[in-house]
Amino acid sequence: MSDTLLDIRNLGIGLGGDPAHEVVKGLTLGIQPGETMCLVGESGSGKSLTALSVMGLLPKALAPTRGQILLKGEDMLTASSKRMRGLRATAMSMIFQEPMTALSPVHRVGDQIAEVLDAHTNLDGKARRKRVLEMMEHVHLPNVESLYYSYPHQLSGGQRQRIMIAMALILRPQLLIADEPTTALDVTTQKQILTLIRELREEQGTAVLFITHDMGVVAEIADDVTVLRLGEVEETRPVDALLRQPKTPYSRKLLQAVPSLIPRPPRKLNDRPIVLQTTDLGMTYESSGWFRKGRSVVAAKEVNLTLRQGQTLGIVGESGSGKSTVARCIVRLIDPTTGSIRISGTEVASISQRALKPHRRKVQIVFQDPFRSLNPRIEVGESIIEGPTNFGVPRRKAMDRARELMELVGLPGSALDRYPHQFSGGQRQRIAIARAIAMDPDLLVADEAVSALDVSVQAQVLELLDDIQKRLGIGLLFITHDLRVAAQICDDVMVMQHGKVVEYGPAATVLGDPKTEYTRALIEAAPGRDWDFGNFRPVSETMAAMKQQQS
Amino acid sequence: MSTQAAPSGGSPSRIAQLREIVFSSPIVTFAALMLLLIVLAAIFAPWITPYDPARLSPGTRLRPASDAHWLGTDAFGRDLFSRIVYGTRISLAVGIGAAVAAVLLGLAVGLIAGFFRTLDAILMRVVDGLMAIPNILLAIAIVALSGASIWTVLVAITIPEVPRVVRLVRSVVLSAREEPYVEAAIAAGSSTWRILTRHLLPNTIAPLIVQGTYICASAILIEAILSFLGAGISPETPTWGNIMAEGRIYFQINPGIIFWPGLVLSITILSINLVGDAVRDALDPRMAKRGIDR
Amino acid sequence: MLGYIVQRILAAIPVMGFVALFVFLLLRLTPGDPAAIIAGDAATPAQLAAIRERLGLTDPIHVQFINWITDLLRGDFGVSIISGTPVINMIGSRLEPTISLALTTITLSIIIAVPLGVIAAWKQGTIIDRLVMAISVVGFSVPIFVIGYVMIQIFAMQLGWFPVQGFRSITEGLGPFAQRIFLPTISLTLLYIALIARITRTSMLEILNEDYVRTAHAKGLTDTRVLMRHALRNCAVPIVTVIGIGFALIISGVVVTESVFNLPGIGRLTVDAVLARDYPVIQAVILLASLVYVVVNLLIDIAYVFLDPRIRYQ
Amino acid sequence: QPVEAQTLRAVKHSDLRVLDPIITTAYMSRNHGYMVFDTLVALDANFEIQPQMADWEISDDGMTYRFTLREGLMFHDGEPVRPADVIASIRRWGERDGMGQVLMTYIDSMEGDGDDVVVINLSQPYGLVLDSLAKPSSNVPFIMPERLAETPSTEAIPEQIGSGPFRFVQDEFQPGVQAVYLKNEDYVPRDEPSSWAAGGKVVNVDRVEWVTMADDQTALSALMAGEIDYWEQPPADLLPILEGNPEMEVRNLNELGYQTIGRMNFLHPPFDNKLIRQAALAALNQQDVLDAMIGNPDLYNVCASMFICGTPLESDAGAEFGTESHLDRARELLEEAGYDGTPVVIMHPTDVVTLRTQPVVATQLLRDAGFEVDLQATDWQTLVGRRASQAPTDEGGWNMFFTNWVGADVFNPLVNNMVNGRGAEGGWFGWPDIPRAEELRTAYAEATDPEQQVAYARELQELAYDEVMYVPLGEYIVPSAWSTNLDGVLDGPAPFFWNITKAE
Ligand SMILES: Nc1ncnc2c1ncn2[C@@H]1O[C@H](COP(=O)(O)OP(=O)(O)OP(=O)(O)O)[C@@H](O)[C@H]1O
Ligand SMILES: Nc1ncnc2c1ncn2[C@@H]1O[C@H](COP(=O)(O)OP(=O)(O)OP(=O)(O)O)[C@@H](O)[C@H]1O
Ligand SMILES: [Mg+2]
Ligand SMILES: [Mg+2]
Repeated sequence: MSDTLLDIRNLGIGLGGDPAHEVVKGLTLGIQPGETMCLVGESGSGKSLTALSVMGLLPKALAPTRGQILLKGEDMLTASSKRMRGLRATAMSMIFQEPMTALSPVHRVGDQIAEVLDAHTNLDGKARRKRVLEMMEHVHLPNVESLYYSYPHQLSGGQRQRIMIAMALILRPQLLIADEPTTALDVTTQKQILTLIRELREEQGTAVLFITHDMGVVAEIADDVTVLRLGEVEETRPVDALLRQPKTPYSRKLLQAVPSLIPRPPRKLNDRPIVLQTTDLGMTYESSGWFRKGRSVVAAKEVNLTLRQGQTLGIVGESGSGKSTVARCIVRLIDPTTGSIRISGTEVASISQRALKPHRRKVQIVFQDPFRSLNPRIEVGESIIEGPTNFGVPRRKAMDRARELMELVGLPGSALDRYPHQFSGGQRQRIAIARAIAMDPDLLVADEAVSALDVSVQAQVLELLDDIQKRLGIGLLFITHDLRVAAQICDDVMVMQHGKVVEYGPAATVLGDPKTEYTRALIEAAPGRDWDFGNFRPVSETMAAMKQQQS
Repeated sequence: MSTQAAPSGGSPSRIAQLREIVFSSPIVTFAALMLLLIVLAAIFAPWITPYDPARLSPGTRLRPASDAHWLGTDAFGRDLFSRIVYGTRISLAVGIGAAVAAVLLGLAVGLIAGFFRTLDAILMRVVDGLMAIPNILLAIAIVALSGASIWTVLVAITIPEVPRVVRLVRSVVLSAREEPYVEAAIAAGSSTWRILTRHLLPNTIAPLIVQGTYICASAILIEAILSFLGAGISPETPTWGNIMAEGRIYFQINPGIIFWPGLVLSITILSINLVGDAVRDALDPRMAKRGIDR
Repeated sequence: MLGYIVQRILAAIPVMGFVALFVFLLLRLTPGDPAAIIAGDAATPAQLAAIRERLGLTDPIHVQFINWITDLLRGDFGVSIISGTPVINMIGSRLEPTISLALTTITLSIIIAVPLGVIAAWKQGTIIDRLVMAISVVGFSVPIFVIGYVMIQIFAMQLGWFPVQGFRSITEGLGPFAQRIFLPTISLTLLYIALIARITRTSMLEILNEDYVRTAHAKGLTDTRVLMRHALRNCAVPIVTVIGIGFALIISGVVVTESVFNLPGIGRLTVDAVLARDYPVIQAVILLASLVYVVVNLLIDIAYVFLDPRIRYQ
Repeated sequence: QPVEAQTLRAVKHSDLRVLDPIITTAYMSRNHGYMVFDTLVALDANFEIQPQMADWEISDDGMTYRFTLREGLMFHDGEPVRPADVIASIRRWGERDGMGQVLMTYIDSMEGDGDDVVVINLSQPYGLVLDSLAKPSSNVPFIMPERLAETPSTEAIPEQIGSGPFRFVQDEFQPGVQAVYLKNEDYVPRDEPSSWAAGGKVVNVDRVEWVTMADDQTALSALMAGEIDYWEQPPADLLPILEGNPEMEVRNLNELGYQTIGRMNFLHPPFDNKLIRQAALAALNQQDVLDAMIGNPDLYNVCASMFICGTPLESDAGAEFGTESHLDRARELLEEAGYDGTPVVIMHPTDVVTLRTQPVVATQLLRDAGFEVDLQATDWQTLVGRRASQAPTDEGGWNMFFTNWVGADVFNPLVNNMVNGRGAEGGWFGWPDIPRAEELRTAYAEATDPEQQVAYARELQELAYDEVMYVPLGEYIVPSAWSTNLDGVLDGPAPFFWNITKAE
């Protein structure tokens, strides 16, 4: 293993450097030059910490307890901080998950890249600028001359991530660490970034340590994969071998949890009553000032949809296409500017908040962010009964019901008196669902309700929603940008772009046989779409099998 | 579907929380102890002090510290120690009173301004106006307006502080009302009152504690400055501020008259700030998260 | 940008209007009688009434208010009731000491406090942090006049390095100016150091948790560079806010300092005017102070735009 | 200013605000008047009246006074002093000043005779014509140009043009900061040595600056550091520090000193009852007040006389309970009066150092005697406004306040405002309505025989004590301090700045 670029041996990371409280427990891992190693595993398994310890950037609360991290034979754990500074950006670089926050908001992006050159080379200002511009072009940024002087907030998420990549690669380090670099981006952008990283690796021969929990991404770019669980390595395999024959049960489970892109067959629901119908729903955001002309954004336009009891309607589309706007109009968190919304036959689009109150219980919403959608200062039980008690259910009765609901969503009823921070993200999202169904709604709106969860937890929550829908027969309006998820649970799918509906119909039709260019592009951008993870084989083989079955 | 057990451990009791705050560092412990002592001194002033703090004795004025008068006497021959101990009462009352009053008033107005956008514009103009008037000048004018009693001094100190609290609360409310859990509460049909009190109000508590300790400390100081400028509480009623203000011309003859109340004042303000910061840290969600991981 | 400034200035009009009305009413409702000050101790009620009549104090309040406002809009601030000096001259001659003191104080406290706050945040939880905070809180908790007396006693009387009191215009030479402004600046600075160091520390603590600070480290930058260029630059907004408000409120802060060091500034003028019920002077000074406040706020908001490109005029 | 210009820097007891010594009785304005203006005649250190701007002759029947202006008198604008200026000045003063008002009622006519003679004809004999014109303290009949003297007496004069030994520098005047005077090079002093306001006013410095210092502590340090030369009224407690310093001279310049007094409101309960007033008188004592206020026994004097101890009118008539506390007597009187516990509202000005001790001491003594006392802290200006209110206490009125007078302002029945018995219409704050007091004052004024004057004064004082028109709480002196490089600092009822030399 003499040519191993990065050799992590028996690495332990403990809270306060305490071997008794290890978070990463004896991890061993090697990357050859030019190779892409994917690090997968559920949230909290120690992926990021491993990466940070290579860079010598562990949070203060944590410290290595044992082992070695050898970069070209030099131990990073014992190197002086001066030496570490010298190695960063020159020998190893890192891209972080959140392109929104990883760049300093008050410095021009070009300068932020140039700073790397300033710190590590003797180039003068002009030469620096030239190098930066070259690099920016290299990562396919448009109008680099003017982009150089932009601030991060003026760039899209994908552009920012490119800036990060340019910054990481400008000194051509042998090792690039990418910690979930695309999780926050929408599919189309994600695809571009993945292509870029692959390209650069091929050109510069950089070794990549790629952290993700998205199996689609793994299928797309990995040479080798390391599966991590609770701080320990489950297995390290070449990608194809792993996807086809996972050795450990955990890896199997992880792969099985990935939703399939193949749409579910539609259910027969046409005879059920309609719970939600919108006609020509439109929303225009006006920002007005006393002294200035307002700016207006048409966020939704002429949205017509119908949702029946027990049915699931998915709304998909890239970021900013107006999905949330539609959802918020339906729940009347904002007032639509045009059109009508009928909930179980009652028009609610323009009635006053007071008149609206009785209808509130019929429509409930679950938000994307499990960390912010529960009030951190209130016991979860109180959060769940808030709605019912508002509608006159006696406290005690509401509490009993809340206990049942907790069990329904797979949590112990005794956990009602705990605070949100005492639950994991997936558990919190389940509590949020329990809160929503505590109102016995006819309609449940889930706005990116599973996007923030890792695959295994996501699978649990999706299953739960399905289960609840079956039991209670509620209509589900499911908003997502993940086509896999849409394919798995939706009867109908609606595709939105720039506030308009571009395609609307049964899931099998829309996703299986897209009519518009836009939908097609969306589907093509889904990473690993050639792979049917749950069945450990490529989609082509599954299709063939299905054909066989049918015939 | 797997039924994961939720992590164990109920919420820590209030007392445990308090204990954790107090013992979070030796300095905070010391500060809390000092505050306790000072509050006790205020409550038990009549039992601690050897003399009536108002009793004049012009014959024995400006005496240095002695066995009879532990810290000496002031220009009226009154016992300095007794006056400082009694002064604790008014000074603390002014500090705490101003903090509580400013926080409550500011909270009410700030919640309203933050939540009801229609009232916001008007309220904010008034608040801006009040904020623009220099606070000491406003205080002097108010004291001159209605005579210097503890109440007017309190009002005079409180009014200029209110706008700052309003702004703080308003900004917290403005950002908190965008939180998904507030929207969820709206979707659950909760009344405006309920949303204000249950969901928005608690968010303001941590910053308000910091602001409150700041107001408390600065009120005690402003009272001293008002006394210095001759617009404070009647010198008949001892406060740390007016003891110092009265004693200032004896600075070179009997420096104790300024030194001792100044020392107590500084220790109090220091302690209030330290304890306030510790409470804030304990309430800060980020800090709290760190606590969980531990 | 220009449009924004104009808009902000227009928005300040109702604020100033409120201040003007509020101050006017407050003063007129305040007991006290400038006539009595003019006439002295032995005046009889009839003499007082005659003087009051002369000063226009017997007019109905709204008439007085309208008179004052119309004069004001014409640029006429009136004359002092007591000394007959034009208010504009009185304020004019008092501006320099106050502005000098304010500027030196703010400058010095920024120079001292910001690094202190940065160090405290960087070394959070250590002895250095506690020490810095303790020092700054002590600065905040000792009344200014005590600090002033002690300074005079030590540096002017014992050591003889500085004059006790007084003010020299900077036009009379930097030496005499600096000599006299030094002690007042130091005693006022302690308070501002406390304020600014604390806010710097708090904001820095928040910023140091940000992702881009980690990014900066990942670039291989030195700690100092990360601290000063990335972290500090990013918390400029809250720090500038506190500094700005501190500056706007310095009128209150200088009152005591001006008394102790006998600086002929605005603060002292105002207190004298309040105690003498010299209405035109008080009104003008408070309006001026509010104007300073409004202008400083405007400047702060404009500074925001330069400090934080995300902020746009709204 | 030339480099060698000798400048005398003085810290005064207060700041100069009103630049018209006639419109106000403020002592700072009076002091300012002495710098800029001159007087016809003046009182010397022996209470003798001496010529200053003019010599005089009295006709045998005592009904005609001829004042002959001395040579070389010139206003600062270069105009000579004419009889018309004198007459206009006396008239204006006569409208404002208490003693002047009385004088005017006896004057039949005033007219000029030639360029340098003023003739005053009386309508009936009056013994205090010269005493009035030589009045040393507020309001002093200063002589100003006719055009200024024609300003209505409710309005301040627009310019500071006098014929006095100093010129006022208007440009450098900053109210609350400083007032600046330059030596009047054209002033021709009299030949006699100076004594009080009389004699030659020889100016030896080029420039006098009156500096205001808001803080006594600062003034003390500044004086010791040599940044100022003269401090008019150091607080008594700081004197030992100055006395202990060999470079400082501390001396009392005003022998008449000051009288501190308490005044009750005769219009409202409880002090509308004579017995209760007497009870208060009995409860109060001078010693405690003076101890708390001054401290050093060398600087105060327990004195029962309302008209100042050491003057011709000194007496202890009626002062049986005047200077010491007689608490038993006070309680008896309260019992007898049926005092019902109506609280006594005492106004307490906390911003004036020399006035904030008396109310505190009085409160305690009154409480000891069984009074209910409501001590209300205010600032001096509020007090000044409020004491003019004749309303009951719950409507903004008051029961008692304290103030100090310069000896020269109380040392005879005419100047002493507190023995004025004209009641709510013409009386001084407190408004005792005691016609007999007015009769005695007129009798005093009209008496030409000093012994008779003394007798009337005695009787008036007896009456005033019986009615408790006011409570004299003792006399004190306020020494001034200056650096030893000053020489020739004059005694006087007001601080004078001529005759002083400054060594470099
Ligand atoms: N600053 C910290 N202080 C204490 N514990 C931490 C800290 N950061 C991470 N941990 C703990 O270390 C463990 C591993 O964290 P890590 O961030 O490496 O997970 P991850 O695999 O990257 O998960 P994710 O997919 O959610 O990013 C977690 O249990 C986490 O709670
Ligand atoms: N409060 C608002 N004021 C002004 N414009 C808004 C507001 N909220 C959203 N928009 C704009 O409306 C458009 C649609 O936003 P919306 O949040 O509905 O998109 P989305 O499809 O939910 O995107 P994402 O997938 O990122 O959540 C966007 O261009 C957005 O910038
Ligand atoms: Mg991670
Ligand atoms: Mg959305």
